[in-house]
Amino acid sequence: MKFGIIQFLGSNCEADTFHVVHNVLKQEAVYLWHEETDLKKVDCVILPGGFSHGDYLRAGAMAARSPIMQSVAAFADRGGLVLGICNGFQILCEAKFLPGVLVRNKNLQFISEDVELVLERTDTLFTSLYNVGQKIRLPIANMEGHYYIDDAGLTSLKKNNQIVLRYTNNPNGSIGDIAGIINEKGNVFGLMPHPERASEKILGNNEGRLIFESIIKLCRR
Amino acid sequence: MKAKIYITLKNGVHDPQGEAVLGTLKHLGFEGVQGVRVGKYIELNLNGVSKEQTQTQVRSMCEKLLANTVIESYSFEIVEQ
Amino acid sequence: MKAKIYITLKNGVHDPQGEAVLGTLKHLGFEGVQGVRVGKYIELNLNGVSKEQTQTQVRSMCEKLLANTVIESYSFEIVEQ
Amino acid sequence: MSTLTDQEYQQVVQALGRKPNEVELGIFSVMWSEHCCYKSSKIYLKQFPTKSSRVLQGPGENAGIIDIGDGYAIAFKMESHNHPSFIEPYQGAATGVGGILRDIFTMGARPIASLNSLRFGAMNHPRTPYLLRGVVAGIGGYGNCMGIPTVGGETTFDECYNGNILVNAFTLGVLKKDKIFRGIAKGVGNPVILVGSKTGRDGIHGATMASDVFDKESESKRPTVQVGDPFTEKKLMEACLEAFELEGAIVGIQDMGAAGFTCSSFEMSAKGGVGMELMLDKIPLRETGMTPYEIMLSESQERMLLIAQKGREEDLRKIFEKWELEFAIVGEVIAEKRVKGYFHGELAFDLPVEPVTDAAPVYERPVEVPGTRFQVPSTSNLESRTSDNYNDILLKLLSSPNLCSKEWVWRQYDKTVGTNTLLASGADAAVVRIKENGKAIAMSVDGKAKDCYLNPYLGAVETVAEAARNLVCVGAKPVGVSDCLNFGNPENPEIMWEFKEVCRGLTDACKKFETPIVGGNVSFYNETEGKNIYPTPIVAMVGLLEKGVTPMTPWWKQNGDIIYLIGENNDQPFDFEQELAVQGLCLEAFQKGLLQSAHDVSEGGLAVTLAECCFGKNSLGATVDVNDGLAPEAILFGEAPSRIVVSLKPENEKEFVALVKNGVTSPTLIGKVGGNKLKINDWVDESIDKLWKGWVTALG
Ligand SMILES: Nc1ncnc2c1ncn2[C@@H]1O[C@H](COP(=O)(O)OP(=O)(O)O)[C@@H](O)[C@H]1O
Ligand SMILES: [Mg+2]
Repeated sequence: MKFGIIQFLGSNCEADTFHVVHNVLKQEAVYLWHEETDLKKVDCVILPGGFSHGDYLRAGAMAARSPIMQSVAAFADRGGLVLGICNGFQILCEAKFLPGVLVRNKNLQFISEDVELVLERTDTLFTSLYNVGQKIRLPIANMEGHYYIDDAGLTSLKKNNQIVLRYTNNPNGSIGDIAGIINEKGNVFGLMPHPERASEKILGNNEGRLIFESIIKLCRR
Repeated sequence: MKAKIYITLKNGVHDPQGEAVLGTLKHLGFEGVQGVRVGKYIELNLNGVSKEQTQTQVRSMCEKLLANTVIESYSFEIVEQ
Repeated sequence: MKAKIYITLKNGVHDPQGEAVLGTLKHLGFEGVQGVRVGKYIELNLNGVSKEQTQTQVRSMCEKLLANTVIESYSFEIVEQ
Repeated sequence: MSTLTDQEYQQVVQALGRKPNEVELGIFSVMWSEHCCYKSSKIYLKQFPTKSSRVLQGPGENAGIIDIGDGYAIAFKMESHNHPSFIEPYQGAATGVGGILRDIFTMGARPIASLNSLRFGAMNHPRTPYLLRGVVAGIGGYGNCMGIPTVGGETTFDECYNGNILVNAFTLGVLKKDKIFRGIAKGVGNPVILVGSKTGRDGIHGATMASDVFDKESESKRPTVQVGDPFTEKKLMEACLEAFELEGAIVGIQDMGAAGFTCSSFEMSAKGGVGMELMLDKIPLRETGMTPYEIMLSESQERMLLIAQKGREEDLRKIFEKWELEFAIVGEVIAEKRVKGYFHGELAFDLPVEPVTDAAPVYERPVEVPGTRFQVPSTSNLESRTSDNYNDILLKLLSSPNLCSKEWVWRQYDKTVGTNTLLASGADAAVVRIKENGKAIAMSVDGKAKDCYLNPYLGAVETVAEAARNLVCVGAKPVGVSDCLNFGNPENPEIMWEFKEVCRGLTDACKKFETPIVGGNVSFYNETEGKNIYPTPIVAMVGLLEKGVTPMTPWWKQNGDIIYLIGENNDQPFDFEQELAVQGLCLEAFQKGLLQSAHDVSEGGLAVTLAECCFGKNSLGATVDVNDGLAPEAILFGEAPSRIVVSLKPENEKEFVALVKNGVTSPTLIGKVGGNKLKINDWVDESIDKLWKGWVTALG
């Protein structure tokens, strides 16, 4: 299976993500430069964490307007898998691949800690190896992790069953305790926690690894 | 030419920064403050030809990048220099 | 009463945000933009008695909290509602 | 503006054989400032041990470098950013982090971890909360954005810092040992290239400000505050690291920190025994109307000066432009040992290199032993007992600003980016793995200012000992040191005496611990309105863990484990042999796999240490019995050095005890892990939950 990891200016988790899919999970991985439009025939595009364009103006705003995002849009339209982690999730919202927006944490501070999450859905392409209701711990590290959507939007997210991950102990004010959502079609997933930082035993936690393995399993079939 | 752009959160959108500022202002003894909303103020220098053309341009910049219209509204003025 | 407060970086103070926004605007094809400065726009609702009194109050809020006067300047208007 | 003394000015005139013009005088002023030329400290820093079989680069470069085997090395350094952080805490701290990161990646290393050491005024001083919030947010703001984890540090409060906080930032990076880059200019005709940000008016006179005391007039002398731009620095870092891969393209490189273009151009020329011809008009400027003086002295951040191999300019340009950075060829290397600057076709300055750099003044300033400072109460005759409710005293200590949990601080630092963090804030030392060779690096920053004030020599020795002990507690072998020496006004003979004594202490201790000092920084003039800070040397020590070794943590692991104290509760002065024996025993026991936990006893004494051991995820308690004839206060709260609390499985006890050699130290069995309370003799008996709450909620 071939992963494409986008490098926006200011991304800083691309190497971590590359390390997990390539060195730990032994998959093919390539970097995709933000100004290119060729997705190099990858099976899954990952928008990594970081501070694209410094998160100046709004988190993810400037990266969402990068040339490569047009190719990613076409790829997603064709049903291609797109995973946005942290800043990647913010970019997916800014680019309107996913509804809502991520705003400043309620306490106005950067929050770096492990959080407990509950899996709301395991019938998605990204979470099939977990169990419904399973609780996992993953690190978060962000300033704008507070998910916001208006009432109508929230109702529709719920109706369409788009909420995949929730915080059990909301750290940042996210509406509906939302930590990760999927698009209606089910091929674009964004989450604030960092599964790539929790994919190796030596780091004290590998509960995030099943996200990548779910994707890989899918492609094997 | 100069554009002065004001970006504010839409009504109803929660503004944690504004709330924190309100809290601190009260704490500092400014009792009369009732509500605070924190937005952005952006100044652009442009070498536009006409005011109208510049207006169209600036609107397009706001729509495409400067504001996230899911939660923000914007307004602007163009000043000839 | 309502106060509209504009907070900008002082002249000469580097504005990385403005520079980054400028870069992206150019990438998006807005060639005419020459300079961008990003500041804050704060709206306050106050139940002030007189305009003068409110003015004094708002100035004091800017000095004490709203602006970081080491690197920022501010200006404001009071609008009676 | 010149900060040269009359005598220094005469020296300049003599060296040049004429009066300097305004730009030249500006150049001399910054290059001969304390901050840049170390004129008051040089003679003492010379004594430091700087070599070992592992040292690849000692002091004198942007960072020190130590060999970690398998063809890899680590580069690390600590720097102060005290004065700017006091003026504008967020930007001051942020640009401090930016500066130290540049120091590491100019050497060719990729930064993988940062730490910081912070000193604020008294908690109840009106400016303290503002400064604390700003500094912490600034450190996080810069490091988080760069994607370099901040994995440890220290934060303490004392009224001596009310008018002069300390912000010391440390970064460590990894590089191939045969790919070290240095700040050197070589090769006549090679182009001099400025990359990164544009040059603005920010920070002019920053270096001279750092060499001046604060007073009421400082306000007006303030240089334009530098605003950090971590986004540009991130791009600059990636571009430099990519450029280093172009075989032979970069001859030398140096970051532009204090004294900006002046410092980098003169220092690089001096190191290479060459000169430079600079075209100041070619420098990309942020503002219009800048003069040669302003251009040469600007401290605009996120810039680098590099010397390329002639012919490779376009290869390099491609990389920097891909990362959307400025790339300007601003001059070339010349054989004549002079730096010349042209502006609008005219010669703006023309100075011989040597007088500006190597001939900078060196002073042996007068020293004077101060009279009695305050007396430390001896633990054997404690009289002023205010309460014998030790539960309350312990709780009070645990929730005091200096001993409480600093989680409020490190929650704001990204600790896990990079996927290398094995141990972050909360443990005795931070540990990151080196993906390249499977080993791991432990790091600790420590300062003991009060001890240094009371006895600068011993205080410095104990600072080094504590740093080493922290590393040993996580299972690492100490291999090197970087330091930041924060002192008051060196023109005050008592301060100079403190400095001299501290340097003597650091020298002796680093020799004993075999941890060469490979880099560091001196910050003098930490004086506000006549009040000097305590002498505050901060030691950043780095240690090595072998392949595949999991670091030790301070927390109890399992009910029924037994607790040993290595070292003694006593009121004896510090003793090197005892310290080395304690550390040696702990490390050996760890390496043999005998330990479940290890935690050093430092501020707050044994009771605080034991409580901290209970604050692991599983909040296990302990029952402890200590009978060594001392008063309860001395046993519970005494701060005798050279002690480590360890826990082990009962079945390992025999082997552990058998490790003791030559009787310098014999560990004492003091208790057992279990329950949800901490009990010490019949003095302390309190629930872990209550102690933990007091400890964890005190700050923030
Ligand atoms: N400014 C800071 N940044 C990051 N971590 C910090 C900071 N201040 C304190 N810490 C962390 O809090 C813990 C306790 O600090 P400290 O009491 O100074 O440790 P020790 O006494 O073992 O040297 C350490 O793990 C340290 O890394
Ligand atoms: Mg310790």
